[in-house]
Amino acid sequence: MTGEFRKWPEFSWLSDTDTWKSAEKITAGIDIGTTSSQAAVFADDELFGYASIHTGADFTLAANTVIAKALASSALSVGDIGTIAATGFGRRNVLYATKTQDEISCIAKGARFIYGPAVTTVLDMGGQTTKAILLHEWDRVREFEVSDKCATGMGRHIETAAEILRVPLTEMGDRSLETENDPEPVSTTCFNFAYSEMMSLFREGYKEDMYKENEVIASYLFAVAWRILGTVGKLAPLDIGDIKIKEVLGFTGGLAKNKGITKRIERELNITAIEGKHDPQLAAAIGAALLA
Amino acid sequence: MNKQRWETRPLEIWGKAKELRAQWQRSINEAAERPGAMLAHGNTGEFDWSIGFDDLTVIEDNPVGAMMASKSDAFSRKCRLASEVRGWGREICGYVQNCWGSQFLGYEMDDGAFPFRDMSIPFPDPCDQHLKRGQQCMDLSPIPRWGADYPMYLGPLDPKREQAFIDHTVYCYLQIIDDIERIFDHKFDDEKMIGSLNILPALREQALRISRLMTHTPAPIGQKELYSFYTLGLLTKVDPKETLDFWTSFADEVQWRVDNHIAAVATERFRWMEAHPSPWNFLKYFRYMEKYGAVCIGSQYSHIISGPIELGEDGQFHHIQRKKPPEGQEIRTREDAFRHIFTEARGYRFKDDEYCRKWTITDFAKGFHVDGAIMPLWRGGVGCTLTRKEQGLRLSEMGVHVLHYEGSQPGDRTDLDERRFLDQLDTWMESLGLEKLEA
Amino acid sequence: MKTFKEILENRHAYAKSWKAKTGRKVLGFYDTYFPEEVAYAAGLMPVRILAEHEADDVTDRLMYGNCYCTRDMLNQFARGRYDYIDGLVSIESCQWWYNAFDTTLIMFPDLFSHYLFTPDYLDARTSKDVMRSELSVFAERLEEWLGTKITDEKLDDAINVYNKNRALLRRIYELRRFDTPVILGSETMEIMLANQVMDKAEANVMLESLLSDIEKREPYQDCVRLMLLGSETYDVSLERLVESLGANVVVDELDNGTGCIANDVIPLKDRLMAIGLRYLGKPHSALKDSIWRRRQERIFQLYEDWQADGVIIAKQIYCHPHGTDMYAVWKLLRERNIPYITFERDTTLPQEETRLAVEGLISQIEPGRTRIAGWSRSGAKTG
Amino acid sequence: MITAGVDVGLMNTKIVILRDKEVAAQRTKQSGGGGRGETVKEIWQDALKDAGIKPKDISKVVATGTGKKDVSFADKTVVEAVAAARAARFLYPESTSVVDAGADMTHVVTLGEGNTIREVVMNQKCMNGLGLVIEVMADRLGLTLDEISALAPAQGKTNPVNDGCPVFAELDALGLLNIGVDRREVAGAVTDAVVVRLSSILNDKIRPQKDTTVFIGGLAKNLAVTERLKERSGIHFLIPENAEYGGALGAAVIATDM
Repeated sequence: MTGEFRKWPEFSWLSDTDTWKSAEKITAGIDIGTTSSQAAVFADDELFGYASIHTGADFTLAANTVIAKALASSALSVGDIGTIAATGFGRRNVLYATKTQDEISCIAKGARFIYGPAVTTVLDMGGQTTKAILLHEWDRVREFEVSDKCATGMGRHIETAAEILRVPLTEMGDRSLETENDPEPVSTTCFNFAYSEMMSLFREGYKEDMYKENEVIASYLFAVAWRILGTVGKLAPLDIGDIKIKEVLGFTGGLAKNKGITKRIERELNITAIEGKHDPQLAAAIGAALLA
Repeated sequence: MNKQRWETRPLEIWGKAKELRAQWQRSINEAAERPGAMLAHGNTGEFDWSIGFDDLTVIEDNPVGAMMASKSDAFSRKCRLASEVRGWGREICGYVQNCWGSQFLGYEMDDGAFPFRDMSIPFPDPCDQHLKRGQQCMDLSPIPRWGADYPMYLGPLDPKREQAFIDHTVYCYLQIIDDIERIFDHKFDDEKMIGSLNILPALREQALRISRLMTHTPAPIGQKELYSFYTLGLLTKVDPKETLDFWTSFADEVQWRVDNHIAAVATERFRWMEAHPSPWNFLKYFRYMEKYGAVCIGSQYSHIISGPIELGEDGQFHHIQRKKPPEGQEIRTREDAFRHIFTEARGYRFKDDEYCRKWTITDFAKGFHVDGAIMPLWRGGVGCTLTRKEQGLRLSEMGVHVLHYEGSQPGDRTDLDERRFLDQLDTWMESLGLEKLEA
Repeated sequence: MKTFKEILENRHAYAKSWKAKTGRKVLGFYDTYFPEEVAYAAGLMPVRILAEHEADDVTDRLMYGNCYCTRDMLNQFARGRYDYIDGLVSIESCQWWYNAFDTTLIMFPDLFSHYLFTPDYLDARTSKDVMRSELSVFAERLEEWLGTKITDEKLDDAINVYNKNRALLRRIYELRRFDTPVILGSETMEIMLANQVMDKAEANVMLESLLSDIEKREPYQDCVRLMLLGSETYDVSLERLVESLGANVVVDELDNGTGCIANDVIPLKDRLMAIGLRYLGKPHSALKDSIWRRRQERIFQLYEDWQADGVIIAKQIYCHPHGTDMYAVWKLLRERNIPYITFERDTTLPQEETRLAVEGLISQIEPGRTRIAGWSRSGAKTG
Repeated sequence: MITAGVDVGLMNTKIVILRDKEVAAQRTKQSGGGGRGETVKEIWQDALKDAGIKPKDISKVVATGTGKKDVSFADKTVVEAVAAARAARFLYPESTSVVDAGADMTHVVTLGEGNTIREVVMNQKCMNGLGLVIEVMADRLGLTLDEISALAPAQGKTNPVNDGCPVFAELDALGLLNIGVDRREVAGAVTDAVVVRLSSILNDKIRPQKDTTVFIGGLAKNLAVTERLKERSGIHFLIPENAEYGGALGAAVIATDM
């Protein structure tokens, strides 16, 4: 395993103004996930800077790096930030945080910031956990569902799958959509079964006419999408009928950028998710900053 | 290497079987539409309710779920998702999830409306999931529902315990009949029911003939044929007389095949048994094994149509008759009839329940002269998986080569890694020094 | 050993020293439907087999698909943790338990064993007759094994001890109904678990002194009150996690919680019938609630009586009784607008994953409430 | 006589060329996914070059491993268990069983008389990819496989991770990292879980004998695994020098029979 295929681009942004100097309130939200870490800094409820990095093996290091990246060349330092809220799997490692905040509230708040007040169903798909949140028109959580234990580590396992397949992670989604018909998904029970079955698809030998690699990826990502449907479908299902969710749907989390997953979920739910104004991976960090 | 080639030819009884099956399907479809007809969830293994109640059709969720699994992966997957999001665990049997998932969706595979059941008749079985599955059809509409037990214990037959169990079961069944008469205004036909008591034993007699014939080398028919026919006796006794005739001519044909050395697999050189079929959409593993000259002679599951059987000292299978109803006692009332049924049933339950399963399997392996056994392990379905590993060890000890593979359940392909399974079959065969005789 | 917690943590040592002290035998059992009174009357100490976690490389040989609890029960027997058990009894209940029981007997064929059929259909007219018949068969087997007679006096004594035990435990649960309870969820569950592996007469003495102590305690502050449902639990890690987030589990609907203390044996001339009726009348477990869905209404009643704010459903992975019963629980909770979360447990409780869900639930109930990890703030004792 | 064995595993392809039953060359390279067939050809060329021979010099090529059907130049394919069995008997004529554990499946083969096999146990799906579990964990923790191999057995009570399921094990491992447990200790806990699983496979049917059991495959090179497994199971494994080439060697030996 070389680690070259599972890479996804880190990113950061910084406002070119210096509004923070006159701001009454500067807040930051730090989301330390198992796979990626994000930071978002707000000056008077206006986005000032953000960053997203790989978490790696050291959560504390990730927490320190991500805020440094978000503040980048600005003169703003951690000490200038009034409140810093930490969230996510590794939140206890954000030693400079002034408070902690639960993930569900952060994602809900962040999704409203990214997608506007219209969004009612938020589907957050991260490295570790999938969360489906039903929101009231004001930002209060009406109901939420968290993926079960067998489904944990979805994002991380897709990284592993990329490594085994030797296909760059960032290409998987698009390539999976290049197949004509979606093949039956591999096992949806857990990701260990899923990628072992995915690799089994190559057992009969790789031949152009038999298993196009794209179909294998499609079969795998379909299983991932199907598993996520099991989580989002639990938000108030009907007594009788197909799975329906309350429109409008917004995706957040790192997997929101994988079209192979989002398109399949949209297809099965017969719904089109809305476009946001910011990177969906930032939702929890933004929410934490806004709640700080 | 065995160069022997036996003659093979298709079964002639096939046409008749298809006809009977279609007839059963029609009867269910009609039952839903006929005025005054009642549709019940339940099972007809020991006692077919429609014999006493003309207008009552009993459907079990197992065959419904199995049919879905064999016909459409996509639809049954959708059904399972529908039940999962409503709170069903993923460890639940695929048959149940398919059938009741379809109820949650409100439609069936062909887009027709799901036929809601009018009542739920108990489904006693040692498997825990049978116990609770009758609840699903009453959750969406408050239909009548009854209970019953599957009493069991360990150790030798104990007349005192037996008596309480039989009284209990008979009472539960009589209560159901009383209630159906009261609620649905249908009269139960005692005479017809008493008159039908000999049908099941007669059917079992014919089926036992087939089981015995299958101990021959070459095996006259294989597991696949057994599966195709066994629902015709167990679940679909539309016309008991006709079913019996069918099984009689079936047994006759098998006898003819044995006499003329007609084989199920031309190159038979390895005989194997199994515990359960793979998911129903993947029965091609039988064909795959034939490439190695391997024939499946059945399973306890498919030979159950013969009723409870055990290997006698003569090396032949016999019905277990540990507890026979007293001879000469006249059966006058429905209570007598039920007592008769359950007394007889109690006798053999000890041979097919989970307690004995791991012991009787060695009898089975010996009687059918098997070289190997496939013991699937299901993640969903308690009753199907309980003691499988122990059975494997026991068979292993007696020199039978055992292969375990994993999946969810025959009604659920989720966890069956098809290619890995075929790979395991290759490993199994090649490690025994057998190579494919054909590509 | 002074506290229930210590007894729970050293339960094997407790049982061994009890045996040494009394010279009597210990009988292992699995499910709370097991009529302990009869065994107690025969002079045995019934000890419930509890799962814990130990590295397991033996059960795969014999089991597949089991929940972790039943695997671990077999694992513990295989590793000799239960070497002091003289007999083992199983009842008609979950098949995985049956599997653990049956397979243990293959490993230890010389153990005294009995299978007692408690009807799954609890409410038929003839259910009580089956139960009565099974109890007398069981009593006879015990008499034969131990060479004693189970007299009516001994049964009366057992009934009294067990009724008293249940009444004392109900008092503890009653204390949790207050807005500012004097006892936490984790402490209660420790008592419940320890009680199941103890001599009940001794437990009663301890419970009485404990009750007089805790009623004098400073109460805990008011906080989010949660109810716990689901598969049987064998440790208090979940309750502790909830407490660390500033909430409290105030009531449960577990077979080894309220389910086993809700009703008493009502004395009748026919003692065995009286005991049988108590077990038939016990709140239905998820598995045995197989007809008219009584369990859900009971859940709601407990929820209201204990003024819970939300529900945690913790199911064991591969626990099929709860896998089939969950539908109706979810439906009820949803219809009555009760916030709830569901998650699956296995050998280990993943702290952060579980924390995420529980914290989400707490914040759904009380949005905007700032929390600092630890009981110190919202759960601190007043004064 | 020159023969070759090609073992196409989940992560790596291994090739062994035998000249008169002596290893003339051996090669390994990472391979995976749909492009596996091409990678196999590349490494085949490299191995030929190492041995200083041309394809026509080779009398037979036998392929094994999960990707055996991707070896376009193979004369025959054999299943992994058969290749492992032959390798064990070739290396240690007195051996009675062989454990083959790599990135993908684990096989425990009980050997019979001569080249026959008494029993094969394949791992259950929940224990699939034990080698992969360690690779993924190493990648995650930023440790090399050599560093994991060099881990000393844990002293005293440590934080265990779930030993029933690799997904849960990973989850628990992350939980340990989160509370600041040293990453070597985390790696040790995951290794322990893998060892418990391996031990469980050893216990599955016929238990391998103490002194005559061969251990091959990628995991056999990991000292942390083999030492801990030895301690847990009491089996003193016979581990060949180039254990990861076991499958390829067995295939090459089989080719000499053809």
